[in-house]
Amino acid sequence: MFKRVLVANRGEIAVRIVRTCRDLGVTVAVLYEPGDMGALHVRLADEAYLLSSPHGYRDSDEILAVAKRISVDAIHPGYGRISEHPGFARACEEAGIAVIGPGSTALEQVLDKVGVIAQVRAAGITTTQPSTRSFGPDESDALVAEAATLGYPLLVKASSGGRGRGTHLVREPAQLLDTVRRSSSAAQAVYDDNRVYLESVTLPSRYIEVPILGDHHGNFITLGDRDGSIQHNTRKVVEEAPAPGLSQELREAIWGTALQVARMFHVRGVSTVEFALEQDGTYRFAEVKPRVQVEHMVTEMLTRIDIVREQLYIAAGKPLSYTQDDVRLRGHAMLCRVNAEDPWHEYLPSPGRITGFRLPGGPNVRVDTYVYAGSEIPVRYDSLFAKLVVWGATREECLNRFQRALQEFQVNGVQTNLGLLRMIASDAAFVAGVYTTEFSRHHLLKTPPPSENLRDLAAVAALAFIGRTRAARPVTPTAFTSGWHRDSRRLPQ
Amino acid sequence: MFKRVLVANRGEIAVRIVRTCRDLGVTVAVLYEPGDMGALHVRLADEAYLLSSPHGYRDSDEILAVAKRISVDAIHPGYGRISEHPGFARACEEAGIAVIGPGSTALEQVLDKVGVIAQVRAAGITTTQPSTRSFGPDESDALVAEAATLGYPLLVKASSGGRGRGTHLVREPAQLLDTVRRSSSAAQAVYDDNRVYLESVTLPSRYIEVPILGDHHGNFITLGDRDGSIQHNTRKVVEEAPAPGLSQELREAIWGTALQVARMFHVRGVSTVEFALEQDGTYRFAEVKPRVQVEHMVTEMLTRIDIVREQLYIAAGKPLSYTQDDVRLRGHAMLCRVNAEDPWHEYLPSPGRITGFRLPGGPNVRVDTYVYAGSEIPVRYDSLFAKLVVWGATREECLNRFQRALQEFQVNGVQTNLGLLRMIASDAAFVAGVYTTEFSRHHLLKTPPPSENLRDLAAVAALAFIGRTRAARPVTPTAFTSGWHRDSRRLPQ
Amino acid sequence: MSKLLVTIDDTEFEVQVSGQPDADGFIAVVVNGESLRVAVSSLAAPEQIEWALVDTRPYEMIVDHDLRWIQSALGRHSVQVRDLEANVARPVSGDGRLKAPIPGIISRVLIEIGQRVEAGQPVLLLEAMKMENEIIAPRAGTVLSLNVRLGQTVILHEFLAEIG
Amino acid sequence: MSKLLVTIDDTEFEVQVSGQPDADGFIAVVVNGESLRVAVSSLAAPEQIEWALVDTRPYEMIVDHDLRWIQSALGRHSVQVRDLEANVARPVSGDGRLKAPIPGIISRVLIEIGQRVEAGQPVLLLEAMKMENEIIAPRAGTVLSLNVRLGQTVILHEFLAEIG
Repeated sequence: MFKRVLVANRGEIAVRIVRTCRDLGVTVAVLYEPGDMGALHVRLADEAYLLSSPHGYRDSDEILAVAKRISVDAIHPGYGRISEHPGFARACEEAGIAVIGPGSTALEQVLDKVGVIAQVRAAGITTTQPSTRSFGPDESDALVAEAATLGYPLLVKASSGGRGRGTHLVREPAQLLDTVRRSSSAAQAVYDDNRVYLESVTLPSRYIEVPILGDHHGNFITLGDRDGSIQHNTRKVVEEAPAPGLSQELREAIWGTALQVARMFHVRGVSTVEFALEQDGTYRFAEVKPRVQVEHMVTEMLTRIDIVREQLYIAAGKPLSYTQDDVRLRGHAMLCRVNAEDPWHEYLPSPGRITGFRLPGGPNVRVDTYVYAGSEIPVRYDSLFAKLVVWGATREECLNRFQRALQEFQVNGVQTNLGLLRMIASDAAFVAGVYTTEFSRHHLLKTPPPSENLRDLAAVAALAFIGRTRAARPVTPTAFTSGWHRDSRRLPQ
Repeated sequence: MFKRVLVANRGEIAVRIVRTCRDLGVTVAVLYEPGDMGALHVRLADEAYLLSSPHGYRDSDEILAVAKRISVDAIHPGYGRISEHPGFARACEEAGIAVIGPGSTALEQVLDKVGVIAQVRAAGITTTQPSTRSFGPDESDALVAEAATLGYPLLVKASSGGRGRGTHLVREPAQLLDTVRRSSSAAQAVYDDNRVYLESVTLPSRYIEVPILGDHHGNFITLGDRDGSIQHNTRKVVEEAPAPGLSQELREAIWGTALQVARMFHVRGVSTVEFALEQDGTYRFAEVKPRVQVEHMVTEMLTRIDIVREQLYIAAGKPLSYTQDDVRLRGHAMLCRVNAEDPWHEYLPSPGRITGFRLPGGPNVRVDTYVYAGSEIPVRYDSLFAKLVVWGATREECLNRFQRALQEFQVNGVQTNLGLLRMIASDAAFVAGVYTTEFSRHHLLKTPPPSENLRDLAAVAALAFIGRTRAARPVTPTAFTSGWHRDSRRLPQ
Repeated sequence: MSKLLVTIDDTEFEVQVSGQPDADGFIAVVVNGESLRVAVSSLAAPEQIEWALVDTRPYEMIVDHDLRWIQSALGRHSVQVRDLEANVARPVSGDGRLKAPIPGIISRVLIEIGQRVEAGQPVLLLEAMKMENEIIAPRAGTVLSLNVRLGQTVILHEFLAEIG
Repeated sequence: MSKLLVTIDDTEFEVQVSGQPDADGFIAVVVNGESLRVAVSSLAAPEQIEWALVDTRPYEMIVDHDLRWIQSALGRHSVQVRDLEANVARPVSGDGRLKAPIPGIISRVLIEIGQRVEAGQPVLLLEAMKMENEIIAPRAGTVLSLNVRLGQTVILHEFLAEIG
């Protein structure tokens, strides 16, 4: 096994990897940008190195330079840009440093998403229908023509990169070019590649994911399936495993196809093969994500397997620790992303200091986070700051616990999406397990919550008003606290 | 099932019960003393009732009066005094309110600990050797004579109550009467009964516990075993399951005996049958604890069964949800009690405001607590404020995770035993799993920790000194901050 | 004693609050003629309220800094409070001051002092958490002041510019 | 610049600290002639220090309010610091002031003003977390003042009595 591993990331995924390294007794080094000195991944590491580059965590050259200088055996890039950077993977391989990932060749292949679909389709597997090629954002006429051929609705996706960033749904021709522009500029920012492609989509459908482990010795196993249909701007918000309501026959068919795809591209380590599942039971291969995902926590809760540990073992050349028969998929798990944002205000990001923080607890509840009371959610990074996952022997038990844990989770000082997550967890379609990617959060945000207790809230509001008036008077002239915030902002979607 | 349950306790066990009630969709009412208004069990409950009695949480009459007034179906007393109060249990039964517990008759029986041992012995089971009867604290001559007959070392135990409180080890005759006095006064304070009894003990030995579930229909199952040998003043500090190093044959023999005892006294609900295990493999029945315990979290981690839920189901008259074959004991779990106390200062209690609080996370780590950053650990109650438990597929994996989670757990504002717990988790005997009740923490506290980093700590101490000097100057005259605390206190043991 | 008109979502309540907490920590509040005993975790500022107890009913809650909403376990309720005695409603919009709606970094400045702007015209871009947020002019007028420059980090509610 | 003699457990270190944090947030510290770069989470008070970074080595830590010990992940180290320049060591014991070593409730008062006490004699019982803690006289003398009464709740470090 590795003796020394460098974590090339920050936030909760860096903390997550540090934890597993420590659990394994592996020396763990981390990186930090100047403003991130006291961040949790630094506090918990064995060694911490300052990144001097202005590109910070995104500077693959400096990351590799540090790795060479301090002689680590391996680099774990988590998810995000560095984890999907074939050039970086190849440079590490040439330097004799293992990169936790599928290997540079497989990475290059699966990142060419249009090419992957073509190959998978050539193997006789049903796939989603992509455009014939990728497009630059200025190829308006070609895009409009291609979209007309594919038909609407369709997805605009970044050609590079497997993250939700840059993926947008287009329902009507009028939205196409505006969406392409947004998608392309996000892709440019995240992947340094402004090309996009189009993909035909059938609505309603479901988004089914199959996590896979593969080693250097040709062994591949699945860890069940997940349902990731509930998304916001195509980023998954809530996820559950197993995907509800699938027949065992369909489930096993999907697993089989996923294994076939993973084997086809020799995707080592942990990966996810993702499918669109239509209402008639047709499942179409969509893409391969060749890295750890936020959503893997659901799988960890079902299997009790530490997936980051398996990544390290596999990268070190060990054969899989589990056969397919060893993997026991017990019970049900649900996960959500907790973000510093205000869903009632067009998802306005809300960085800032955490003044109050209380995690839910009890049996079969887990929260992974990089924040704590008194810590800061920085302005510069992603709004995801915690992942909540719960387990139950049955879906019903799991759902009740999910609802309870969400109610218990208290964060003060920044706005969060916890209020919305609570509503999703209580929504009739989610409770019944019959939702699709058309699951709408809009009605949740617009309808006032049911409450027999408005009278009580009025009493509390009155006390808050009096307290505020008292506190506010000495410091701020009234005129200064009024008016400005109404309609004074608009967000780019 | 019950529609409405009253929780008659506070702190982490009250929070724990509230969580399960919410998971089950049962309306949960709680009680609070005036100073406990914002306590977590109150914040998370559906209804909260102020206790006006000066005896607060210990006033069984007021608890029952509230229960009747608000018409609950059941009362969950957690652990502690109210849970071991046969008069309370009987009064509830007469009022038609279910009490989560073994039933008043079984409770009365098992609380007579000398009587229980006699009955168990009569059934042909090897037991510890108690004194022939209980004694008042003033029966000095009789106690000395009885102790001489039993031989030393021996335990002094409270006649009533199953908690660690009031239990003390006596190694030599000279210590006997002083220990009896302390034990008796603790027993008086906790159980309103100052009688004690003596029990012969073989050293070294181990303390093995078998958790049991039993229903109203005569079904009894075990949930494995635990090792509770590491104790402080006979309160368990660290616990693990399964007990390390037992042969499967011995393990199953102990389970069988435990079941036999539980059946003998018709102990419904969750209970624990406890044994002293000697080095030659002789195991002696010691006592029955007829209630949920702090240590049940270890069992929950192995079995993934919510034990509080099973308590409620059983009390509602349901048959057990599990057969013995359904219970899967997978992997290994370790637990510790995290207390607000200073082990380096004779376990001085340390109530106060929590200024910093960060829980460990990652896969298979669980913390149950009633505190959070900004909350108060009150002066009036027990020093236990959190329970940490971790799970691993093997003991080694579990141990590594236990060590890591302990290192990660950060509490500021009060003193805690976390530093000591980290040392226990790294102690050679614990790591090897070959410890007994003679496991000593004293050498851990006296030896300075190993460190190649003293130089670094010196640098930090220098900065702290400078910061302190700067900060202290304007507010406090130097003379005032010095000297007084040295040797100015001594603790009753 | 205070007399307030409190609107929660679309329901109006007349609320009277008298005096200080009693020995148990409750404050007497009368809502639409009904007497309630209310305790809250902080009487200082709305955003410090984390829980409340109304008679025997506990609430976990988050209250907006500007008291525009209250969030309980079930979701977010809009709030409006009017002091019936002061007879002064909360001032309505129309002010030309721009403050930062979130902390962030000024990634583009689209106006200069003295420039004429239309209502709704983008004036600044504020970057936070990998997203750009357009700040638009709340009214037509002239840029009277501009207090930030490109690349500057601003905190929540920081005064950015004024249009008058 | 400060020159200090720092003793950690039984090992002595000569420590020089110069100036303010640099642009990266590190302070230059020389320990036994060796240069280190040190960052700590708070420069205000010892008990606010939660982490430190020494060169590339991160530490989670808790530092005693009175700087008598530092606790790192591995355990608790005793600390003594002497300012070599001020040439004033930390005052040693001998003071007759009694302060509360923990918060608690005065459960027994065993002395009265003017009474003669011996060193080591119990003077007060302080109850906390269901345990009684005996407070004993740090020296022989006369009870000069007694600032608490039976049943009183005292906070940490509260002045209880003085023996002189």
